[in-house]
Amino acid sequence: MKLIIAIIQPHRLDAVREHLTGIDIAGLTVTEVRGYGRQKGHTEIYRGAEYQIAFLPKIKLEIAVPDGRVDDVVQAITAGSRTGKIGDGKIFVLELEQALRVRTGETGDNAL
Amino acid sequence: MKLIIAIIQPHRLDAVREHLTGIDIAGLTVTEVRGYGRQKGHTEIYRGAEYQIAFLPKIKLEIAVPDGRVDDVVQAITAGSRTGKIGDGKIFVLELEQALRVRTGETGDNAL
Amino acid sequence: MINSGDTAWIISATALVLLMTLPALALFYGGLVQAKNILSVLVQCFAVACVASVLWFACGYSLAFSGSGPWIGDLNAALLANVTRSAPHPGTAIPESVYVMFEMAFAIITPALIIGAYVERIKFEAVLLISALWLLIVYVPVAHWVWGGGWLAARGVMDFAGGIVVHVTAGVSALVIAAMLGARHEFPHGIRPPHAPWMVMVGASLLWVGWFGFNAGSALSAGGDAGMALLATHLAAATATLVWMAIEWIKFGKPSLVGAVTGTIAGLACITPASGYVGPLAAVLLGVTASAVCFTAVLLVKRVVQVDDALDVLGVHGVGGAIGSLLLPFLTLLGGGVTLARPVMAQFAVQAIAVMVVGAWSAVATFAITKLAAWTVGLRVDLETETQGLDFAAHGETGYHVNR
Amino acid sequence: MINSGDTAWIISATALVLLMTLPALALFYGGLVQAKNILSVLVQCFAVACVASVLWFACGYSLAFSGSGPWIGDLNAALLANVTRSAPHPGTAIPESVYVMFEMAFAIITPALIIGAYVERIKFEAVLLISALWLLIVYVPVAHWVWGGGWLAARGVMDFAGGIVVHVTAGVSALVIAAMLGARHEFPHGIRPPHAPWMVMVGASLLWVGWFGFNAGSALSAGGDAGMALLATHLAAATATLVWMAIEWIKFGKPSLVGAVTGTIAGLACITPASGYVGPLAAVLLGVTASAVCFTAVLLVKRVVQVDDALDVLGVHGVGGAIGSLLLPFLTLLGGGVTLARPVMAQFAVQAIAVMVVGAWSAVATFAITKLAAWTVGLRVDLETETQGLDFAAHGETGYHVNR
Repeated sequence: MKLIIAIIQPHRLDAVREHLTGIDIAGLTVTEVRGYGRQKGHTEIYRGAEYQIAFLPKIKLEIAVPDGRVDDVVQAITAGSRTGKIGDGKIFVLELEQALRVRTGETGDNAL
Repeated sequence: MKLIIAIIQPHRLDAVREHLTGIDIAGLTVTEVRGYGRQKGHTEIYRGAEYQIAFLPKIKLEIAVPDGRVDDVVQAITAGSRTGKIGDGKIFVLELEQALRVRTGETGDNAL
Repeated sequence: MINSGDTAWIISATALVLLMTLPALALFYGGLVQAKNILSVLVQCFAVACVASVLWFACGYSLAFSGSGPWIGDLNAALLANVTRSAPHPGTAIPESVYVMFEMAFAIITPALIIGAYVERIKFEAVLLISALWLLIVYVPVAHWVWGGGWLAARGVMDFAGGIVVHVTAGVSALVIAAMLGARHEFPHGIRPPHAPWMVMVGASLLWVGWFGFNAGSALSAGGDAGMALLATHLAAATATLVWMAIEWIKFGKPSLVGAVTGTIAGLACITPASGYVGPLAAVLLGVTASAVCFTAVLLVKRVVQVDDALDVLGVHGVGGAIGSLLLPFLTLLGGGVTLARPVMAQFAVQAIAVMVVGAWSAVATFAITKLAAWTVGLRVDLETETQGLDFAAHGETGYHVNR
Repeated sequence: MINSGDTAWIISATALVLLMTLPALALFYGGLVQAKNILSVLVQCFAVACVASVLWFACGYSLAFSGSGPWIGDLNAALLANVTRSAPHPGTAIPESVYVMFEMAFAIITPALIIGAYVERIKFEAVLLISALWLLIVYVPVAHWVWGGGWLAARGVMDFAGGIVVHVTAGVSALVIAAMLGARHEFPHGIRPPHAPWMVMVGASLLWVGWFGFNAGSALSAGGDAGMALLATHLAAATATLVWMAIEWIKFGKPSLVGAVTGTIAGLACITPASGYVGPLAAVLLGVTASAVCFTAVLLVKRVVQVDDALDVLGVHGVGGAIGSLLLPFLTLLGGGVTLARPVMAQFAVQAIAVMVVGAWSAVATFAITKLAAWTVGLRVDLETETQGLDFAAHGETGYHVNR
């Protein structure tokens, strides 16, 4: 199993979710995060003073999938989140050792 | 590649970011989290009633780096976040299997 | 004869008193609860205000202020049928319509004060039923006894703006409802802190401003009595705030915002019955007393009586209103006060009887009303609803959608 | 003779002026600071309001408005002992008690304005000590000079509602305290943006509404002077808002909310001294001037003087009040203005002397007061407290418990 972590633009979340449900991925976790990458933040001006906002709002998605579905999911996230501009985000894939569904006690791929 | 996860004091974030940009680490994700460790929370008193605040505000950093940069990054985070008091935080290092930049499709170290 | 100056002030005062409930009290209480229950508190304040208004129109005003029986008024002014455009309210130079509205704003805030006792666990049906019955069975008779020519008025009780009629009734009833409803399931050790102390401060500030209408408006005219009530009200509030802050600083090591503004409200409740009768020095002394006594009362209710009067309605409002009512005969003797109609101890006796009888009636009647509510609509939400918060469970809404 | 219409309006105006501090100014300032310091700003506003009130009762009112010496009043009205229920304030038709309270609301907001200079780093003990001494040593004498029959009144200075007494004193003193306290440790490049611009707007809106009481109430009667002051006040605020917005749009490419409402306050401060003396066209011109000059002043303080007057008390209030005071003789010549008692340049000379002497006295006295505070209770919190925020460190509370 793999844990896929994606950092995307907040306004692409709905599109990504549609692509994921389109390939029958039904479970994901969303976190409001702030990111700092090649997209360097922005400046806000209040009463003539400039404030550097280094970190911009981003969405972090976490999706656990069986090994065979990693490529599908990465493609779906990419399709939903790419705008071609700086700040589109990144996708990371980590090894996932075990998974368990709390209600039933199922483990492994069955728990995903 | 490795995924470095650090839990730090919120008010040390700017210092940590400065140390990281100082060693040319340009991408990180920040999440507002709450932590519970050896630093046991605090008590707030409202109208004579004591409220135990078990979880204190913390910042979680996530940084994906090539294998060779792990030590640098850990040192930079430590330098930026250490105050010597209980609650300074922790740093974790995980194996990262794959990384992909959404905009360009680059993968591996090039995507970091 | 209608006096336009008096009328201008009492219309303005009415606006200030409505502001005390909507939004002042709602914010004061709303900031003190958890984020998952903020909307339920606001909707309770709104609903209670509207229920009280309609009942006031239907028969509340008439039963309180029409007719002069010792126990209750009559129904001659039911549906406000006899309120004409031009006739002044007897004994004043303001139109009857303005008097009806000014008193309506009092009938709104008094049951709304009780909300502080039962937040975070009560069924909304119970809020509506208890508030409606309470207005008719507790507030209306007591308003008649004290202000409408009833038996306490005949004995010469002094309650300028509602220390007895508003604060003692609400405070005692709050404790009874809280006791019968039972504590929130985390009480006392797992209770969460106020979710928005800044909101509590905004509510307290608007209450303070609105209280100028409450107390100085109770003169029912724009002159020296209103002016002195205004001055006394403000000085009691300011003093009580500083004293509560000092007590916390000494006792807990830090003066808190929530504590400071709680002192403000204690001072305001305490000066309410005395405001038009005493001078500036008396107001300052009453402010000191208010915070010292109410601070202790709040701790006693929580730690000794162990009733979850969640937002301290008895400790702050009930006790504040009672001590102001009891001390006022003595305080008139200081500079700027009115001349008593009888010896000071005789007046004190009248005040004590009024506080005790009104307190007892509030307790007994509220017990009966709450029992009735328990048998009919039920009092409490279930544990799961309580844990998830009333906002979504009871009202289908979420207080904060801040992150998009 | 008490006039009920005048009394009705001044009681209402008093409520509006209290609203300007609690909660308007508190929200205006509270939204501009970081989330970790919001409660400290609110508690500072509350505490300063209460300290000023009690001192006003004790001796402040008496020293400002009782007796007619050139420099300071007397103590005949200390503890407000001689305030009776029925006597009007000399020269007005409102009760003395109402005049005391109306002026008290001014004595509350003036030291509270200074809070904007020292937020996010000052010790709460220093706030209390400096505010108390400042009220007695700066505000009270200046109020006596200008409004209480002192030497500037004798020279015929014109300050309708406090451009000199309120805004120049507070603005100059703010800069002195900010300079002596030192900048916040992140100043100038690491400062965080306002944590809640919406709260700044709510505060500014309530300030605008409250300012109707401040300026139109300063007529001390309900008639033509109050009406023209009301009209001028509003027009200056509206114009200044649009001008500040236009300046930002041109200079930074975007018109911001915080900028717009800062323009509002600059316009209101600027019209304050002139409000009862000028007509509508003058008010609009003053609104234009206010934003143009104050916008520049704010930038100068930050970039050239480099003092961390955190929320721009000098740039917005001090400069606004000064230019309004200096321009008002010329503006009375336009339609709707009063007739000057002396040639326009002679009046300008009086105004200039008043602004300069009051500014100088504010600076010198505030310097001494702040030195005294530094030697006794200390001025600044330590760096760790500043970094973690004053809310928990100084008051034991947290502003937002939304996600818990």
